[in-house]
Amino acid sequence: MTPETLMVLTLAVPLAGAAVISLLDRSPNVREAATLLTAVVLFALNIALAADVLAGARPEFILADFIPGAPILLGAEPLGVIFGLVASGLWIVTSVYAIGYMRGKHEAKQTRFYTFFAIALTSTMGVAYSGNLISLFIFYEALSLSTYPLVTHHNNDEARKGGRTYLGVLLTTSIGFFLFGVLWVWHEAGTVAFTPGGVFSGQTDPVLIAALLALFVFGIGKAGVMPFHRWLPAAMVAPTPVSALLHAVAVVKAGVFSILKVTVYIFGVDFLAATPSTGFFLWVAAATILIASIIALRQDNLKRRLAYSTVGQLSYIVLAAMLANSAGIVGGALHIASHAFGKITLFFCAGAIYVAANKTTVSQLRGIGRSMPWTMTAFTIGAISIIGLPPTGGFVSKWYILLGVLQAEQPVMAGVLIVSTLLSAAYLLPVVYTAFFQAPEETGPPTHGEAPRPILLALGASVTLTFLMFFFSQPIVRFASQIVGGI
Amino acid sequence: MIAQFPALQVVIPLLGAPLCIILRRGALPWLIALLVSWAALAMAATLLSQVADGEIISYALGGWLAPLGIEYRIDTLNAFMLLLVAGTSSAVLPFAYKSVAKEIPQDRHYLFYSGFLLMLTGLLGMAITGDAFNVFVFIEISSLSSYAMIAMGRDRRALSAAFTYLVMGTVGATFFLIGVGLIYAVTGTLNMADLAERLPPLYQSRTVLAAFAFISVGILLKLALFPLHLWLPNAYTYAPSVVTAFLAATATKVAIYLLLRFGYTVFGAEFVFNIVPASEVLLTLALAGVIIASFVAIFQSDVKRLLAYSSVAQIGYIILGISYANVTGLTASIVHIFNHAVTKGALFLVMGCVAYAAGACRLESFAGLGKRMPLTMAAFVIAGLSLIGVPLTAGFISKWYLVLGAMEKGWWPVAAVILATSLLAAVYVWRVVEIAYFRDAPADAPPLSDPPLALLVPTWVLTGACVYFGIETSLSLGFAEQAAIQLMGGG
Amino acid sequence: MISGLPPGLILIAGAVAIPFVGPTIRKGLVLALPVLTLALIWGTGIDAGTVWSAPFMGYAVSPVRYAPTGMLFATVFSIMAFGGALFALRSARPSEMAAAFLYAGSAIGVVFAGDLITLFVFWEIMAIGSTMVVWNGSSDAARRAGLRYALIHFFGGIVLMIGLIGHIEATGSITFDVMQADAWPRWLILAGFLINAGAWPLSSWIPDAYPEASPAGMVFLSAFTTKTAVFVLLVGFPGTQALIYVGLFMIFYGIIYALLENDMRRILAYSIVNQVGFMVVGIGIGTEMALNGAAAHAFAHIIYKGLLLMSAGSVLYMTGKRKCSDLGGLFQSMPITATCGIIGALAISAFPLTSGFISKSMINQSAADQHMMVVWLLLTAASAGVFLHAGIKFPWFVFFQKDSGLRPPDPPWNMRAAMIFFAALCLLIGVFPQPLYALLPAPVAFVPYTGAHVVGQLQLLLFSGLAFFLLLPLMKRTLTVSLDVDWLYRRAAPAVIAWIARDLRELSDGVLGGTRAQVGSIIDSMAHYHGPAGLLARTLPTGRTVFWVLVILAAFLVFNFS
Amino acid sequence: MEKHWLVRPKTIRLLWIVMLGVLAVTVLLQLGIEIHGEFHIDETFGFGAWYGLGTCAVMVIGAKILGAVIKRKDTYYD
Repeated sequence: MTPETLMVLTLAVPLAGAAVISLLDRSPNVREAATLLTAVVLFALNIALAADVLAGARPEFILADFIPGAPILLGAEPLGVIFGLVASGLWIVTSVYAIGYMRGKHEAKQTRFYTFFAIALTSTMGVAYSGNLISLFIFYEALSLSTYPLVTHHNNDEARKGGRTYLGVLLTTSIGFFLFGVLWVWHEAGTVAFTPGGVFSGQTDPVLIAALLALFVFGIGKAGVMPFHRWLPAAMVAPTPVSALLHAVAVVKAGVFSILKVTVYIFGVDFLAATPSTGFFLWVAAATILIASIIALRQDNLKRRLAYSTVGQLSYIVLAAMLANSAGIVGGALHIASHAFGKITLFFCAGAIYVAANKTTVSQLRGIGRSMPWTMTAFTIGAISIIGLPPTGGFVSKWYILLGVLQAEQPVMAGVLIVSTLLSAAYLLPVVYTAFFQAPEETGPPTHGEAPRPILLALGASVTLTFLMFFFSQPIVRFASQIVGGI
Repeated sequence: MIAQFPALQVVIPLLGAPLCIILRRGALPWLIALLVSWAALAMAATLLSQVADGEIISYALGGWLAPLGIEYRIDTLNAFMLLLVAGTSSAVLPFAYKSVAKEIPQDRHYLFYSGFLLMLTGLLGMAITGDAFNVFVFIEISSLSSYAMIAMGRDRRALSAAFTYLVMGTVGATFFLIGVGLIYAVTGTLNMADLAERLPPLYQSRTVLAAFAFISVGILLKLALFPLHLWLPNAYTYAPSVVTAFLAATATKVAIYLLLRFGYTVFGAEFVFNIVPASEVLLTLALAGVIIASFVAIFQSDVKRLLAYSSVAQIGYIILGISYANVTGLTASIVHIFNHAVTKGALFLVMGCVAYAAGACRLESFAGLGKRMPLTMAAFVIAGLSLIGVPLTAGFISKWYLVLGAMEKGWWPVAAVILATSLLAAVYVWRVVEIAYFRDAPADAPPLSDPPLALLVPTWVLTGACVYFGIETSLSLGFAEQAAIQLMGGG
Repeated sequence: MISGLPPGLILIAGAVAIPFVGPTIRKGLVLALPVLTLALIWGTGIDAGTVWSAPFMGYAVSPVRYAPTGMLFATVFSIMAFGGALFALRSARPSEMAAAFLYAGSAIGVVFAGDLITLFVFWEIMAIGSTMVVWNGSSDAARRAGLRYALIHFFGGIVLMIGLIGHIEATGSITFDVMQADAWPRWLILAGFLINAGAWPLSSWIPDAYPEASPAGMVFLSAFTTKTAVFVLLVGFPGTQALIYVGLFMIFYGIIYALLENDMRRILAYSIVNQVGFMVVGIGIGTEMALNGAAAHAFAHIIYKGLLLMSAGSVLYMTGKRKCSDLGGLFQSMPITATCGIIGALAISAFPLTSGFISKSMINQSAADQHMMVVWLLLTAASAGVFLHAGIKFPWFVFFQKDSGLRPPDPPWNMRAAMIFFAALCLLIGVFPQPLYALLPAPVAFVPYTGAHVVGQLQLLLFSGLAFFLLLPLMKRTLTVSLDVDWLYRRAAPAVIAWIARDLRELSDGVLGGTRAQVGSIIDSMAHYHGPAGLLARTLPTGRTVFWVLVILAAFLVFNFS
Repeated sequence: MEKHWLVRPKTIRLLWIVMLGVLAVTVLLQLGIEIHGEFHIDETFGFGAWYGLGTCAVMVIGAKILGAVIKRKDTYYD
């Protein structure tokens, strides 16, 4: 198949999958099989596409010519391929997990759940393979909207409130700022095409660039840059598979991915490096990292703690992008993958605990490592990756982000990463300790066992990915380097 | 035959009206109205295809050549408006069959369809004619019939709403007539094309200035620009569902067409924007309208009324684009005329479905509708997204050009206001969505389900159009752009 | 094939396997694996050099490098792993044993690392493993101390990481070799190394965390982290003058704080700082002999400190008490423990015929050889101080002092065996230093046993002993802890974070547009004007409407005519 | 019950005497064995003895003084 066909199929397959899934309400087994099959096919398509892109192909395909000069365009390049691979690969894992979770929890409306999941993945693929800024915006919005039914899955008052914050923040930022930025770029540069080296050559007004940067950094609310981060903890009302794939991988990564993409292909790394205002956004990202970590430190609800941790970790990538050098971009791209593997593991564990033991807060987890050793071991490994320690993927991305920080000669940012590393250890390790080294509160025989098998299987897969990203860092780094023309 | 289309466009509906009264039995009036409307649509489409390459059709009514006789002059804008009006009525009429049966007593159905066709005649006539006085005639035809149509609403307040509309509409039409009289006095012609030639030397004439003031205020009243919108919310709220949908999609839009026609063709952009501070006045009123009406919409407890206020706000957007006085802004306005017609039409048809099933459109009666009327509410969500201006819907295209036009003008705060008020739209749309999907119906509520296909299909046709024109824009955007360029004198 | 295996991986693989095997196999495994490691270190016939390299993260890493210093450290680490495993054989939980083996294995990984990235990878795994060992103390205090311990090491780790990145970026090479502390990347590397060495100001993690581990856990902990730090300093920064002062500070810091301490294992923890200080001074002096001395001292120290902690651990294991004020008179019922403890104490004090005598003397002598009088005098005073704070204080307060009434027996056989094994090693090395000297990186020309040296050392130590007993009234044990730099992160930092977090909540509420009440009042006022009954939404009487129309028309006309 | 022989006051007295004897011997040995120091101070008679005694006293007293400032109850951090 040509790369163009593959690229279009990455959108068509999950969409068709959604249609099929929605018709299978009567036979859950077939429905889940359809989900898995769709996910596997999608991943295979992404791999095939990745091989082409690695070989130098840069396919483009116009979906609709809806605004003259700014069509809805698909285009694949290494950064998008990395995101596409991560999201589609983890969709398989999450689907396995979701089977265990949704059945274990006897959730209602599972067909709707799987349908919108597939639609959300379609949007995610659209984000990954957007060929210009306007398409990126469109799929970004589609992702917000298609995940709303997932966030509010429980259909109760709490879900309504969470969903309101979720959509409120995401729409406000995207329509208020992001769209404004897109229009401004179109107005200023006369193009919204993703152009290596950026579209602003010759533009020298620093105020203009600063304003545009602000519109993108704050407007891409999915990146969770403070003060527009509140949607992420609010989204935790969703069932855990949603939190795991969407709010550790697809949605949040769509945000930071967009920021990276705009940095590389709209502003251009070199152009941005000469822009003084990036300094301000470094500080914004730094503040987000630190404040979110401190808030995470004080959350007793495990999912909320992880959510705030995600807010902080996302700003690693924003920070990396604002460094405006190749190591930073590579580091940011790698962090998309490594944080995805690590955080999805942690969310899986939170969900596994909820399914098996019906516990949601850290303080309830005393001694749970004895009854759920596999889950908590996976949690430990995920935590190690988030902290950024070897031998996990988190180390590889942190290495390159730090390299970018040093190349940009930003010692204060190095300090921020130091403090953040410590804070992330401080909010994750107590969970490990509590689970393994504190005695359970209730005496007597354990009231629950390990999580269901599909959940453990998914955990095993995500942990394996975390390790693989470390041990096979070489090809991954090489691929990521292609974004900036190799390093 | 085709050469006679400009006349037939108006004449057929006009003849259809008495026919409805004559053949008043059963479903016949409806069938006549439907066929007439579809025929009008076919003709409008033909005309549009004829002017698609920028040609202008001039048609002398009754063989009397202009300037003595009445000329029908069809350029892209006219044809586009004809298509919009005929298209909306063609989409709405199938819906009317069941909806009207439920909302209006059987013995008045023939009156309804007859009135409907008169309304259609008036609107098509306003859009097609090239004669200033003739415009007034058609205004009156459409207005008078719409007063009657509104008064047919089930709610007793429909009468007072119709009365207010009557008074205001008459004031507006009168102002318009005074203005037309004044320019006739100084130029001696009523033909728009001639006026356009004879007015420029008279730009400093006080008579022309006064005429412009009367005509503008008259038209602004008809198109319900804030703060002259006061007749609109009640009229839309209490009119029968079909009427609301049709009026919301077309009546104010045709008035906007008149504003464009008189502003650009008759008086000329040079006069309007350089000699008279129309740009500033329109900008101010449009912004105030957009902001205030959006906020008002947020707090409404009747969804139909909510949408009515939203219409006021959307009219503000259209006027905003006109006030830019550049091609982008004008394109945005014209394409929004179209897109908003489609969107609001769809939304008011949804209201019709809800009214059909639940009897009322109050906010609380939406509780639990997400589950009980899933298809209807899904249409509401999609059309609502178009109202907000979410990408891949028609509303997005308009917003895109509207903001772009503001940027070209260097009016950054205006661009910001447009985007910010889109969020207000999100708030009022989402209020309804939340209630429909998250609040359970009261335990004693009667069982509800989606209305029959006769209602659903038209609703979904317009809803589908919201999406279709968000992706495939060559029709809406293409003609809008061409019309804008023609108006600005570039072709 | 097997010869290219990183030797550390054997123990790490063991760590992974331990939780999954039954108790009998586990016991065999933990005793066999260190021996297997030793075999891999010495049995492959590789003398020196990098064995293989592989692409990793954009660099070419070489995880296995045979070099004399590394082999020396790996050897003693293996011995320690064996002794520690023997000591822990019955008491340690599988999780603790696994953690300890992960820890030991990664320490061996560090000393065999052929490049900076491999080094760092094992360095961090070591931090993870050791944290787990601390946590296996399973008390609430262990939880908090373990977290502090982890944080300090992750801090040291990332400081080191930044330094390494800067260094690699500047030099383009990832080879681990001698460096000059001449620019910030190397300063950071040095700082990272020193944090693990327990240098002041970040030294209090040693007395803070180690004593919270289990009796067996602390035996492991005493050996690896600080000594790998000594190893990397030895290879990376020999002859860096600043290290002399850092080392001296560590020495006296250790002595003073140990003197003030009441907890027997914290005394020994402070004495680790003190002993590592000697090694750091040796590295700072940097002559061949000084470096030999530092390496030899590390070797000897691991054995005798392990022994001392086994002795203290046995006491803790049998009595459950760890404070000097609760202990005393135990020599009567725990003769083997007491004897072994005393042998360890003599070794740490560098008594002739013990391992400490032959290693520490090299460091002292190299200072004298370099004519560093002040350094030499301070080192000599410190030698006396070591006897004071560890050599006498520990055995005296634990085994003699007063009769606490406790009569516990000696510990189980495996613990006794481990102690006897290490005590024998202390004496063997002390009497036959040649095998150890043969392992040292440089040829050794030092003869420890001269009459003058022995007599001088005896004078020094015995009169220190005299001073101890004369000044005993001043050393009455009190139920106290001593403030240290750790106050900053145990008291100040949490308070600051709590304060920030409280204000953050207000701030983030504020960012969202004020408190709920404020938002509510804004919405209320909006509703006042825009609500259904509000001014802007009311249905006006027709007359009023027309009035407005006229106003607009008038405005239009006025505009036009003005 | 009789006390362990080692803790009987008689033994302790004896131990003190033996210890003082040993101390004397180590110093006196220097008469027979010449110590070649690198510095002059370390060649003084009984250097190890007086230096050890002196520095130990200084360290103990120094620690005592420092302790007055930095000692806290051992529940300080709990």
